[in-house]
Amino acid sequence: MKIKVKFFASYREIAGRSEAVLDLTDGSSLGILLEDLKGRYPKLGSLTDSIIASVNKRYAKEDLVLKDGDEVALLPPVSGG
Amino acid sequence: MKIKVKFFASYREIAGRSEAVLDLTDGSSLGILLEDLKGRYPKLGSLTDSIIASVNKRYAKEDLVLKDGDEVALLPPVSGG
Amino acid sequence: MILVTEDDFSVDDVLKKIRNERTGAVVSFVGVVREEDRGRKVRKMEMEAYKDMAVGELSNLREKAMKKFGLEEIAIIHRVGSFSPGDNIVLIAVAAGHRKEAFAGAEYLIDEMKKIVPLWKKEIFEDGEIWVEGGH
Amino acid sequence: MILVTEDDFSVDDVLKKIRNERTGAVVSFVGVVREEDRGRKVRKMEMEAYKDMAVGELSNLREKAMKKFGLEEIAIIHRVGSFSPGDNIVLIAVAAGHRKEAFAGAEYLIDEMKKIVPLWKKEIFEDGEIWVEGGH
Repeated sequence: MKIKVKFFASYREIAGRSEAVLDLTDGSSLGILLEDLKGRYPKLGSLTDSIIASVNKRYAKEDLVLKDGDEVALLPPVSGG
Repeated sequence: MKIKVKFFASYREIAGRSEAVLDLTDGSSLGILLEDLKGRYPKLGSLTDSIIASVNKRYAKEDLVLKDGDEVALLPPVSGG
Repeated sequence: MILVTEDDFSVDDVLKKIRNERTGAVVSFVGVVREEDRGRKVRKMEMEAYKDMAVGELSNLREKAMKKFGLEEIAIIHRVGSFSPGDNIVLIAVAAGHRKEAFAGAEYLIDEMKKIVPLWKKEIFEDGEIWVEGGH
Repeated sequence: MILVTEDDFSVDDVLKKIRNERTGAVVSFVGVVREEDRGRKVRKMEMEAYKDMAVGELSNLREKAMKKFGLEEIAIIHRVGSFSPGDNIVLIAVAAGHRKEAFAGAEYLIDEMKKIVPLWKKEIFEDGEIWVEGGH
């Protein structure tokens, strides 16, 4: 299945890109996707904090099972206002 | 000595006037002025609450001694904003 | 900036005046004539001031709040005259480095103003009128 | 009214839109780029958003605050793009029957926004830049 990934702010700079499309085994969870991304982008992997992410524009936990076409975003600690 | 008196809001309506000039014995206090006014304007006299007043645009206590030319104002409970 | 006036105000204009390079937060409060008060339909509202004293008391209050909350600038405009529901009555605008002080300062100013500044509100209903006593 | 936009805003225009006949108090908060932050001179500030999600989170927050404080209406405008000291970043405006709810609602909104809405601030100094982490 194809998952669209968006990188924001410091994560965008760390990954060196703002978007990617990943091909994952059906039934993979958000946690598995995050592990995969940490492997592809070693600087992401070296982050000690756990990465907050959204799936289809809602905050999601690592055990959420993804489905084809989902949009995942990696969200650094927010600082609006 | 001459004292200028200003009446505001409900006190203006009760006294039926917005200003008066009173001739008082030198050395009279604000309290004496207020008693005098309650005598002149019986409806003011029938008020059970003590009347808050200012002298020369500052809140003043009844024992303040007035001097010629002072401006006294009778101030109902405020309700701005 | 302290004003007791018959004229309406522009919040944008006032905010422009009170901001400076240290301002990170501007909090403003606008008080408006409500159509209904305590269950009665308001037709008109009249606001009376002991103008010179009100300006003096508001200036003192401004000084006090500037120090108490470490604010950058404060503007207070209180209108007087005859108003209809929906009209602006008062504007309090506070510029500060950070939001906590700006909020605390603005709320302090409106609370204190309602206790000590010689301004009086008369509400005129379909069937009578009252002088409001004590800010609410 | 929820907007995440590059454009600046007029507080007067927004206040006009959110007031109704039950409004007695309108509280607004404007966040501004400060010239200095934690002792360093700010040259530029960049604001990035996950726009669709930010609009969604702000809409949820609006609903929550409307109910929690019994408000009449709320507007939130958050700007994105590149800014200089003195520029507006965010406007939160709350219309309510009375002032206590309006103040509480506005402060709640800005506090919550800084915790959960996907917006990121980068400060650019003379000698470097940082992504700010956590609202302050």
